[in-house]
Amino acid sequence: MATVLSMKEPKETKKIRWKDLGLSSAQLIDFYKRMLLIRRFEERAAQEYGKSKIGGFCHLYIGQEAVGVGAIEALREDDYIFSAYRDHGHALARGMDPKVIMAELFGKFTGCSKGMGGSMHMFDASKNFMGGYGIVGGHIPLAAGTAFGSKYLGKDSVTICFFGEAAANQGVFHETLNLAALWKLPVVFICENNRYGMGTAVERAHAVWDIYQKASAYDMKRGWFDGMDVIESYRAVKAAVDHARQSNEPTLLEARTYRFRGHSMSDPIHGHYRTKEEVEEQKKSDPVPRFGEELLHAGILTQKAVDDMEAEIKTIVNQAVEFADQSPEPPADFLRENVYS
Amino acid sequence: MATVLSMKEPKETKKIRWKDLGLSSAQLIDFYKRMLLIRRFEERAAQEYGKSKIGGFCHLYIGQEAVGVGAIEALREDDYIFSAYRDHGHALARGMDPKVIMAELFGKFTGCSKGMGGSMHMFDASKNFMGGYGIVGGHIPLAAGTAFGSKYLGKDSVTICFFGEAAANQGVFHETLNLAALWKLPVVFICENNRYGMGTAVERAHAVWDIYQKASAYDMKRGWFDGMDVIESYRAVKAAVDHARQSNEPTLLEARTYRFRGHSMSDPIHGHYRTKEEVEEQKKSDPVPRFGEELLHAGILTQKAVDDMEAEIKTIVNQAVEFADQSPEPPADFLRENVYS
Amino acid sequence: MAVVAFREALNQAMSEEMERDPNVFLMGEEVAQYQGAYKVSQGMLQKFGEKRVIDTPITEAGFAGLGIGAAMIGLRPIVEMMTWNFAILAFDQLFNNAAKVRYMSGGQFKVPIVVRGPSGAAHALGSQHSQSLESVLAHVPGLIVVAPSTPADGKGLLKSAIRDDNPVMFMESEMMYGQKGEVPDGEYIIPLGVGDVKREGKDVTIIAWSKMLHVALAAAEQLAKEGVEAEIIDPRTIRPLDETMILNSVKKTNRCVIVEEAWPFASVGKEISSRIYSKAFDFLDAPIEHVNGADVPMPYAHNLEKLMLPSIPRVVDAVKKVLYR
Amino acid sequence: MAVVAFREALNQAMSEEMERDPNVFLMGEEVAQYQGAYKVSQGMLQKFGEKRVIDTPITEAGFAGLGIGAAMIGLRPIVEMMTWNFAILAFDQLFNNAAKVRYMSGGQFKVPIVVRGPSGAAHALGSQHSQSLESVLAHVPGLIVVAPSTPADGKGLLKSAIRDDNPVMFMESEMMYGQKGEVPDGEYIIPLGVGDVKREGKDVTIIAWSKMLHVALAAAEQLAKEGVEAEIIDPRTIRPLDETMILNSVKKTNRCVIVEEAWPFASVGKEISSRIYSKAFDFLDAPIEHVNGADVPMPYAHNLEKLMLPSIPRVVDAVKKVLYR
Ligand SMILES: Cc1ncc(C[n+]2csc(CCOP(=O)(O)OP(=O)(O)O)c2C)c(N)n1
Ligand SMILES: Cc1ncc(C[n+]2csc(CCOP(=O)(O)OP(=O)(O)O)c2C)c(N)n1
Ligand SMILES: [Mg+2]
Ligand SMILES: [Mg+2]
Repeated sequence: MATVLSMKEPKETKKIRWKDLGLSSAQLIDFYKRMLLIRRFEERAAQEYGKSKIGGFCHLYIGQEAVGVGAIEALREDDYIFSAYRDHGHALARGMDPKVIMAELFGKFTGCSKGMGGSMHMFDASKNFMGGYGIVGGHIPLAAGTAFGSKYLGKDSVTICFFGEAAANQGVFHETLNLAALWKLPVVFICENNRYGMGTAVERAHAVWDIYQKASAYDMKRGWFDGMDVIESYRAVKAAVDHARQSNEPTLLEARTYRFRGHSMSDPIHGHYRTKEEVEEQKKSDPVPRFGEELLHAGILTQKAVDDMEAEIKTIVNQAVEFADQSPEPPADFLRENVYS
Repeated sequence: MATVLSMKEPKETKKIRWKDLGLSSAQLIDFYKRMLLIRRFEERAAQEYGKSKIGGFCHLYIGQEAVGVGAIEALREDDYIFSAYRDHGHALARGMDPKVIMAELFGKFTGCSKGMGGSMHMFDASKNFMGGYGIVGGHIPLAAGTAFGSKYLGKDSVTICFFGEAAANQGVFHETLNLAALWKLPVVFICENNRYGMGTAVERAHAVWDIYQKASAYDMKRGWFDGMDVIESYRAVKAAVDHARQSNEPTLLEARTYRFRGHSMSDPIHGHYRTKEEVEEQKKSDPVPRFGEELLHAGILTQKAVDDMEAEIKTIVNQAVEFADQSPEPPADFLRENVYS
Repeated sequence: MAVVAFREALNQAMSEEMERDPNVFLMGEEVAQYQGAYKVSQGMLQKFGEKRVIDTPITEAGFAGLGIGAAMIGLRPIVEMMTWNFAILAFDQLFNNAAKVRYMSGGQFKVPIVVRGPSGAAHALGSQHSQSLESVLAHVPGLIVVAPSTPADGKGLLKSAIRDDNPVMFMESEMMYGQKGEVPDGEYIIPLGVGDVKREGKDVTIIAWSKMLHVALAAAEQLAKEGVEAEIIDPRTIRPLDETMILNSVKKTNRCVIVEEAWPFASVGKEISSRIYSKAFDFLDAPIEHVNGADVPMPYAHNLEKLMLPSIPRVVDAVKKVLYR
Repeated sequence: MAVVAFREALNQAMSEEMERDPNVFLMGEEVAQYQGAYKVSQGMLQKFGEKRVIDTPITEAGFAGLGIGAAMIGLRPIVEMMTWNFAILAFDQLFNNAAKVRYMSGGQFKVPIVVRGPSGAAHALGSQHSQSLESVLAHVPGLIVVAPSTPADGKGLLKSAIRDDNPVMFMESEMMYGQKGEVPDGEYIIPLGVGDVKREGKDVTIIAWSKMLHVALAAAEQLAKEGVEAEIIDPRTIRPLDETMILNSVKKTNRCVIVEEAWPFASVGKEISSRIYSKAFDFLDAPIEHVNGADVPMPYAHNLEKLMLPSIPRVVDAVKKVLYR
């Protein structure tokens, strides 16, 4: 999108590319690599889930990689990130070790939450990765809390908070946006609108179609961007984050994206609520090959480099699985640790 | 206001009076009389509270009479009304017997809720007066529920729901507006913006000043009106109610009003949060004398009629107190009635 | 008698009641087009149409409150919570409106609503998705709480719940939806507040409900091999509690173990044990044993999750303890 | 020792801790400009400024959650709930975030938040404003629950609560804010989880906390006149519970009455009686008696409200019952 504050149509925004963003080739390649890592990691997670190595709910980020990568690349190390249950991609984008993420999925003591959180609850204090949360919308006020904390402590860290479009119906979203706008908190709310909350299409759950317009009720800056385009994601989030850092003002951003898989592993890719054709059509905008091709055409990536990258990532993911497999479960007495009351 | 849907400035709306509304002189007099009844009833309630005849919280409606009377006069008998804890005025406007309202305040078995509800929880099933509620915002979804029910049952009853402007920050307000707009429910949300939620001024709690604009997040019809003017109140609510009846579409209306007393009986009229001067200034727009004078000037009321009315109301209120005083408390075994589990 | 899965028994209950009474309708997340997150409402949209089988946005407080309002004017909503964990968001609506409107209106308005959905742990769902909150709900006067353990009980009790004029909190289990059992043909009703002896025995009373009933039954099988005959009683309705059945059994066996998935502090089990102690004080030959979920949030790791939950060996051990074996 | 009112003792605790630690701040409805709905925070805005004494909009879930997030990065928020009845709106934040973040993050993030406010009935506030919800909160592992009965305990415990790294739910009472008592001068701390014997006696143990402690004390006075010496113990912290103190007293007196304002079903009192029965089974000479709020929503009518609440005569009767008098 053109700027965080305007509300342009997607066609216009498409034309602007990375030139004006001061991104180096190395950074652009890194964007691509991170997206690819997420894609391959998630594909492997699906396989391991099939083998019952991973239990419970497992919500894959496939299709939405450009949102998380673009957004998180716009942050500093001391910024805070909150995610919901679809959090593997955000954790990987933040640079958390794929090993500890896979180990968490496997419920191992070496996992990023020591095996206590699982797929939906990845935490990494050392990276200000404030966690994944399972109650739809429930983490949104926490993000206002770290933003409040930064301001209180006189730091200029910004918080970003990811959530799905369905979460924007929850009451606490509304309460939090009001607080953030009223108190001028440095937080960027990133609504990943993948068009469905489980099996419910946006228009069947929301009285407005433009989710970002919900911020109008709080006089809050707002905008949307093409969430299938990592550059647009970076651009929009960077502008909002910079603005938050400078002025302490929050923004609501809507990332228009799509989930290629089912809602969670137990859910079919298409079914009662969307057609196979729709999913196939959407796959034409797959953010990973789309950006890869763009970099190829621009001469920033070569096919050889891509192949090497695939091989490297394959190794990384293999090693992650191996690590997870070989790691121990938490010891029995850890059951009663970390709850003091 | 000019129409429910436009957002004109107060000055413009002032010029339009009752001529175009098809109100008879008798109706106009009735508007006045009801406002006066509420005023005198509330003044007396304050006195009785002082004598400890009334316990607990007691939130007076003094200053806001024009909102309740105008709004409720716009309804049919089969329409539904929800109120919050500042509910005596709404109950009186609905034509509930002052006797049963006073008896409820006194905690007597003859009260409209059999003495079980008290000041904050007045109910009258026979008048579709669906109750007063004490959790700020908590009753708002119930109003969507009766509206849903009317539609489900194929009836054309409309529901109106009163709440304070502070309630519009609560999450459930947002959830309900979305549901009402999405499902096209015949409900009119009437936010009585008396500028304070307890001791907190609107601008200290709300990121937007125009409360009615919160409906923009749900693409809902909306508007504001001068809540110190019973005709404007009637006009705005009538338009919204008629619209809801015909099209099943909800509206959010903001009534701009003022509370002349403290938040509740235990709260001073002015103090840390507002000045005596401010209150005195606001009293210049007192809706009761203001409308009375207008009717006098228009020759619809005479001074004699007003004096008679005052006398009549005095008797009514006296009788209400007498009735309440002489009524019995609920019998001891009523403690365990009406809770079956 | 047909053998049907638990979800199908619940579906029958809802469908039959909807056929019987046009004022009954079903509302919740994914109940309609998606056919139910756990397929309890499968086929109901097709049968009853959009007017009566309604998908909601993810706004638990909003649609629970909407259901309460609708119930106040005579509709009989069934509100599905995708799980009871999410219903916490609607607790204000349940505690302050559903449970109190009838009382504080002096009896003028009733709230015949059923709020239902799965409760407790499924498998590896972690801390926020694995809670058994029946004691929290049962603490509140005005609410009825039901937690059936078999398809037949599920059907019979859900039908009663839908017909009841009070708000009924109906707690199912993801892990039991596929479980099959015989369900009597035709109209089948079980009154609220009446428990059931699921296994007769003379040596010890084991009290359990919902998923834990099956843990108790399995433990009883094992104990039988060791010559211990456990009587297993299922209150089915948590509130009001069938105290008579409980006391009768304990007076017969003189020993008691209570198995519940919930956390131990101020749990339903403690309510039950406290009542037994006070009303059958002289009949007890040993202190009552409680087998509960561990007093911690649910861990994700498989090994710890297993440790957290009541298990057959833990129940067997508890029985042996009350038998001083 | 100075004699101060309860609200002043709480104010001292907060003010002293705010002076000690710049990361402590107070947030809630009307705490700042209005000086507190019940004047507990009187003067604090003037003393600490707008940055640290913060008025919130009426959005309990929102600001509770905001406090939790702030606590995760090292702040120590005190969140005032105007009353605990309104905190139900924030239960999802308290149950699912405050209580679980530490556990599900494997210990990486702590949530040192205090949520405090008045609980229980005041006078004629009706059904929605008169609830004692400590058993609901104490059911949830991860939360600490405190309910002091005297100004000194209030101060000492609140200071501990603010320093504790766990979320502490601190339950006060509108009716006690004006009550005066001696509070030791200087730094005064009472550890969480340690109860207190408020009156020594040998004939019967009465367990009570918060407002009910005073009902128990008054009943003991009356009983003393009849030659019955009641020992009155106040757990002060509900969770973790000072079981040792409770058991020691009951082992001495062999008789026990538990007085609580809350509804009876699955209450804290039932937790306590169930523990006493199971751990001091052989010491009890009579079944434990419970005196609770009646199992109904709070009625408005004055006469019924009085009937609903535990009273001195009801406690006296219960004591006589356990003494078989
Ligand atoms: C309060 C609550 N209600 C329901 C659920 C069950 N649930 C989990 S994810 C989900 C859909 C959320 O959709 P959205 O916010 O759009 O995020 P997406 O899954 O598309 O990323 C639902 C209904 C939940 N976890 N929490
Ligand atoms: C959920 C909840 N939080 C706090 C309160 C305490 N309280 C009662 S009324 C009130 C102010 C509400 O203001 P507003 O909605 O503007 O209505 P008004 O009193 O001005 O009519 C507050 C804070 C409550 N009753 N419920
Ligand atoms: Mg979505
Ligand atoms: Mg107001």
